[in-house]
Amino acid sequence: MIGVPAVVLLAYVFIRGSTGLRHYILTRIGLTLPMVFILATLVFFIMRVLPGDPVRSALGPKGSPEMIQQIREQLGLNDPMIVQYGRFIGNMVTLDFGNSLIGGHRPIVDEMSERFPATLELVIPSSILALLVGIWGGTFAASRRKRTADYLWRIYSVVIYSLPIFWLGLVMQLLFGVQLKWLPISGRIDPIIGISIEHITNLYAVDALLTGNWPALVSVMQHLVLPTITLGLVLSGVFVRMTRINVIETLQADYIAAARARGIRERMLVYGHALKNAMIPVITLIGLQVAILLAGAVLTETVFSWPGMGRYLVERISARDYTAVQSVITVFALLVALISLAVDVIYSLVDPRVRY
Amino acid sequence: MAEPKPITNGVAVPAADSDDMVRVETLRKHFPVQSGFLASLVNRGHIPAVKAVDGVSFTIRKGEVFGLAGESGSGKSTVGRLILGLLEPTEGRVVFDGTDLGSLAPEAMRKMRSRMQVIFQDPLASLNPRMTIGEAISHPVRIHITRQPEEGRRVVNEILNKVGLAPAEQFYDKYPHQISGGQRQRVVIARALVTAPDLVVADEPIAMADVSVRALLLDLMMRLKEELNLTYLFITHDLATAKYVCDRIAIMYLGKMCEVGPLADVYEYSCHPYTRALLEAVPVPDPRHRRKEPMPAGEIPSAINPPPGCHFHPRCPIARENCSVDEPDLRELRPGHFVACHYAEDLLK
Amino acid sequence: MKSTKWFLVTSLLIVVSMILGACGPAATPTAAPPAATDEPAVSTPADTIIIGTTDSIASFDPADAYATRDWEIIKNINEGLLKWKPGTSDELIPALAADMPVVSDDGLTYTFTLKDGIKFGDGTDLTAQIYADSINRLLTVGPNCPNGVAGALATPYVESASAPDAKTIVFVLKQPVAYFLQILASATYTPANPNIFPADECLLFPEAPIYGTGPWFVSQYTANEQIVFEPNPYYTGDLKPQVSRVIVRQFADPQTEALALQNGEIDIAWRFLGYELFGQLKGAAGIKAETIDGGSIRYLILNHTMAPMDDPNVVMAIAAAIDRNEISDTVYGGQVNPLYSMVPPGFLGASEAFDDMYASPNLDKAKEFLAASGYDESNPLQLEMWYPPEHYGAETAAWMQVLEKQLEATGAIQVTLQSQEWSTYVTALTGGDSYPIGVLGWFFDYPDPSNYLEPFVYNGGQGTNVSLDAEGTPYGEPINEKAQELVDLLSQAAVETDLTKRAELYGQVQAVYAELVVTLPLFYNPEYIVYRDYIHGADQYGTPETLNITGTIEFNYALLTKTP
Amino acid sequence: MPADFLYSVRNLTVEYKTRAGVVRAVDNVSLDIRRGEILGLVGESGCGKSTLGKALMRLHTGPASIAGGELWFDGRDLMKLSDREMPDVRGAEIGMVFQDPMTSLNPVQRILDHLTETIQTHEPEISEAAARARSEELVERLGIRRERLNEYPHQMSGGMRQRVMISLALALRAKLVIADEPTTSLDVIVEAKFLDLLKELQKEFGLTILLITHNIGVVAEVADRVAVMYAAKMAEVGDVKDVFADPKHPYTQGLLKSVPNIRLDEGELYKMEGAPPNLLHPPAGCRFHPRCPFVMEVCRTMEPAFAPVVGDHFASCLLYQEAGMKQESLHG
Repeated sequence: MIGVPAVVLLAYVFIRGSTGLRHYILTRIGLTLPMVFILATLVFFIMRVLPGDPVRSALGPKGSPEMIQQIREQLGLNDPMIVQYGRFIGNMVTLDFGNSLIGGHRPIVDEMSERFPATLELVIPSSILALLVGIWGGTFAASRRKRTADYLWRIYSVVIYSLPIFWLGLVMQLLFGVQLKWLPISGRIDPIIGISIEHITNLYAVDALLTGNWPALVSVMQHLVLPTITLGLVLSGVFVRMTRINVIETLQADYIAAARARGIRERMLVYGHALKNAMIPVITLIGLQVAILLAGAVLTETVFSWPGMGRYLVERISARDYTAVQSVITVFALLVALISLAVDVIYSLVDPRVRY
Repeated sequence: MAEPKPITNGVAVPAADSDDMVRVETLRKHFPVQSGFLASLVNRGHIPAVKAVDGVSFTIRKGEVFGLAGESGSGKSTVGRLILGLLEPTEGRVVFDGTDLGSLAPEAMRKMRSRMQVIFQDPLASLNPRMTIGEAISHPVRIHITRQPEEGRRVVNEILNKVGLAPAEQFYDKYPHQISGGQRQRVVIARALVTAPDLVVADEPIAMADVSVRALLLDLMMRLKEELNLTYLFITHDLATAKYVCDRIAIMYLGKMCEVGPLADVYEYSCHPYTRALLEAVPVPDPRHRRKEPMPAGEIPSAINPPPGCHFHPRCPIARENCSVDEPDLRELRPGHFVACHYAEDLLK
Repeated sequence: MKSTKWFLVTSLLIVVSMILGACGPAATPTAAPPAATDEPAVSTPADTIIIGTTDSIASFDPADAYATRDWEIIKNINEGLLKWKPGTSDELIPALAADMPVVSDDGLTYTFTLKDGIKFGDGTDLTAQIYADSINRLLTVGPNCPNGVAGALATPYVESASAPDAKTIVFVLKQPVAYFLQILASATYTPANPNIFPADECLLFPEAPIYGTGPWFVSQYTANEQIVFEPNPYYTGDLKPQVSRVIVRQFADPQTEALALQNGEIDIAWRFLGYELFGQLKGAAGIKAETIDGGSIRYLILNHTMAPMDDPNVVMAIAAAIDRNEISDTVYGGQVNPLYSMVPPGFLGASEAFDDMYASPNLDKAKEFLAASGYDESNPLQLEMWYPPEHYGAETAAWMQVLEKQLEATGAIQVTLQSQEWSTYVTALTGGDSYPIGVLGWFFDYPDPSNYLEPFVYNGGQGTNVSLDAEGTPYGEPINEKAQELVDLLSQAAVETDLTKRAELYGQVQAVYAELVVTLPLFYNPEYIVYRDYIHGADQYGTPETLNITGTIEFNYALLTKTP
Repeated sequence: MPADFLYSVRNLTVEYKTRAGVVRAVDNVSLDIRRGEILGLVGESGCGKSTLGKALMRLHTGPASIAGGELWFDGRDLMKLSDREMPDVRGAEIGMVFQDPMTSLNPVQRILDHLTETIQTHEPEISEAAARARSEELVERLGIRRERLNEYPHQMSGGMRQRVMISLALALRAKLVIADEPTTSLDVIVEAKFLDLLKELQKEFGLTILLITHNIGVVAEVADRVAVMYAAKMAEVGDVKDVFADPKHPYTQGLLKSVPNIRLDEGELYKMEGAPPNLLHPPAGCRFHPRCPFVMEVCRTMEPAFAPVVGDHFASCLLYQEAGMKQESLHG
């Protein structure tokens, strides 16, 4: 489920790619694992250094000392730190992340498999929207450099980037929901249609497609519109700026002048030659944006009551749900490593100068 | 070590001599193509490497201008950096005025550095754009000469005047972008010479300068050599310019030395087909003497997998069968004139 | 170039389909035309009521659940032997029991008779044996469950339960408990369906459908999203569901919940909207907003074993200096009620002991107390006050500042306000040796005055420490004579079965409590409920014009009707 | 325009807008390029020779613009073409080879795509396969194996890349190829081979080549005629043998003498004093006067005309224009 596209891409490249590339992928994976291990260890200890305690904070004023002791005992929080650490690492290795320390004490794997698809379902179309708007807008602005369209896009990128997500989301909700009454403003799907959805991948759009549940698909799309636009637009600001700068820089390259000297038309120079080259640094940025994307997702998920991963992490950090936080961060780290590897591989596919 | 002593790979190691400023002994520098901790673990034993310098020996005598010429990729600049101690040799050693640089502790090496200076090709790249000319030159002065500001300023002004940036006061507070390219290269020369070094490695020092300025810069360098009693290692791809400054010259091809000797000998009686081609290729500024001879086929191969035997054999007009097998030694064909070619005698005729 | 084209085409497809989705036919069959301005964008079908909440469910298991939200849900799927009469918080009526119980003279044995024909929603007969097994499961399995309600509400009181015949259930208590029936009416004592909940372990999240003995069963739930209730076909009680489906949707943020109500995505916005959003929604077109008196109180924890709180003069000075009305008026627009005893009005024996004793605000008296301990303007008392910035609503900081001003008005106290994020805050405060004074909230487990007093007097991990832990004493070692008196009175009241005597005892308890200033009650919060005007309460328990929610005790969805 | 001129530049002025002011990088320059010749355009950096080369194709963008002049190419004034018509001339009728073949090829485009794109831009009716066939034929003629068409620029050596650049310039059988410092980044042997190639192409296709370079030796090696620029002005134009044998302009005289010659056994190089002027504030009169060894009083105020000295040998120097002035030859 997690990072499926990246895994598919890597698997494909691994099978079809050159020995060098295969070697490179293995090397990178080999380097990733110890990195994730170190990170997981750090998170383990940092969480325990933080003041506050999962049991106390869940019970609030209600827990008697005996009760707290009993629950701590059950959760293994009274074991020596090293025993807890060993158990944590053991769990990681078997990809069984253990149980949450708060609320229902559900298996983290269950909780993540509900939350992660929600985030993916939000983040994927948002990224696509951000990329479409960002790349097209940036390129268009670059091709109209120092003309009105350029200034408008630059203003757009600054304004949109500095807009707080919760504010933009609220405006969207008020405008397209409460005022214009076009769209729903909360949740992933209409609650009643939601009853009919079969939970296969937990990506509702995919599940609806797989089961041919068209009303559900329509509902999912309707619910996606506002959060996607909110997150996508906010993210697009950076892409507009990055693309614009890179396209402008590329347009000044010698090979563009050389192509112009061959009579290649301006449109082709911009969209055919400059854009493809400018995309190379932008692709790197996309990889780096993953963290920002997740941060943006936290806010978007909150505003639109989207039961995703970002909110989950925030909730669990404040509740000191050690196992949940450790697991989520480990999974995030793996995901970021995976995506950055995928980005590097894409990089090598786009840029023929990069070969492994 | 009084006698020339052949070593395994067939490169003669010159005898030690107190007149030697620099002695380079079977120097090698291989740059691994892949790097990284894990990659080196995985590839242990057979890491592909660029053999930038692959067994080079020569001496630079005190007070001479020793030219090092070759095309890009021949390894000439790498030799310069190895001599300066900017790179660690993979093999072999560099002896500077009797001291093996490899044996020096970092502090001793730092001291030794003040005795050798470098002038690079691009003056704009070698000057900090946010540092005035006076500051740029004061820097080595403070490290190696004096910490007193007044004294330091006097020393800087003196060298500025010496390199023709007069009146010095007028240039002291200027930034690199405020002066012309030729003047910038003079600043670089001044900075190199202010510590009164023994050896100056000039790596294509005039390649970026305009034609009308080149002669002035060369003249300046030669004048300062006499005044300050310098030794030059003059690295260049321009054999025409080398002719005007070098006492001896070495020609490199793919990390190896083809030919070395007194400049006049090498130019007049070049005994290596590559040297010949190189000399022939230099365009002559005279339309009455246009070149007729064809150039060697192909281009310089990769230094990762150089051809076996004589590296030049695939392009050589006189190559015979054994050239692709036997690597020619550098041998003394005429007094002081060494050539690495099995059939050099044929060219002597 | 080709791959770029494909990328463009696919992404365009996605965007286009999203736009089509947005413009396509509305999701629900009874969608209102978007023309009328007062009509919400989305409207829920006539036979379905959707309730929004920001609270999440932690357990469906009666032997484990210990959160208000969990109890609300369990009480909608399950009925116990007794229940609160809807719309009241002081009248218990039989539910599964045919009648009120027979109590033995020693107050240790309670005998119930089951109604005829009670079935779980899946058709299983509820026998007395199943009920007794369920209670014994609570006693044995319960203590090992993560949310651990049993340790609080079962094991301290009940020795065992048994079923002498198919209709009779007998509870044997460990000691007489005056408020046992109040406890018994909680979700904890409802029967667990043996086909769903295993006998030997707790099961927090059984697979839907979850059938109980109540008016509804959970036909489906999606974690973090929604719980779907449908009428229990075998329910024979009087709380007949009025609609064919109730959906409880979970929101991440009360702001979104409020907007969703305005947008018509939900019919009712329930816990926890908060004072500010309630104010915003009140008066909006097509929306009704009500407050419900609640049992949720705010009070200050005073750590009696820590300087300067170990000085009785200091705590009494604080009690005398504060002005509860000012908090209500300036921060809550008069929506919260001042609280002059830990026991809120309406509960048995509730008094206004703090008002009687200190008549606060009374600055002169406060100055006297402070002077007695040598604090005056030249030597002011340095006081560090702590609060969590978010946990009790964003208004907390505002009224903490009001308190700061009030205390400093004595001229002999200098307050330093400190805030700390909840998890750290609550751990430090209840640990009892880090913060001298801090704010907390409390909501009862069972509606009885004892639940508002005992936890703070006996060392319940509150950080008050008037009765320290000690070997061999069930209630700890009181720190002084007054504390000893308090402990004695409380334990007496706990077993007194005569209501008048009991009320009298609690009156005395509250007086001593106020004198000691064990904790300092500030105000009690109403609950806020906002709903669309086509939602009504059932008329069988009063006027249909309001929802008849006794939010303090239970919110039964069967009371709701929907008439457009 | 006379028929044997392929390209005639008349009074061309190109200006750059900079923060400090307007710089005339090419200042009222006229030049004829004859059909089938190799014309060497030499000068030091900043003299305006590259700007002139770009202006011939109206390639300037951004801060640079053609401020005036006529560009007669093959019978029509390119200045009169619209911005939409210019691309049809570029690549198809005039080809250009740039200094750095590494940066002049699109790094993410295969060599083949460079060629077919160029061909298909100008001749849209040509099929992919036909364009490919034509490209293969062309590059093989230029000494590149056809398999290498599938490579990316970075996979080729500098010399090969420069051949690719030539093939791009010739893909549509351009009449004129402007080669801007084509050998500067090449090693001498590669440079020599590239120059051989240029000469072959000139002979075989009757190609006209404007060879812009700072390397006097290169001009001497291949050019038929030579034009010398100094400080945005044309200093001297003439047959290469005439100019090298008997340079008229003192700048050309100094320049030729300061070039190291590997053949001649001469002692020292001529050292020209001073540096080229800052074009923001060019000197009044003759721009070379501050460095000129034969400077006369009149040179400081009067701008020389660009006029014939002997036959087709032009120079802009007052030594030949002031009545009664005798030329003091530096030769001999």
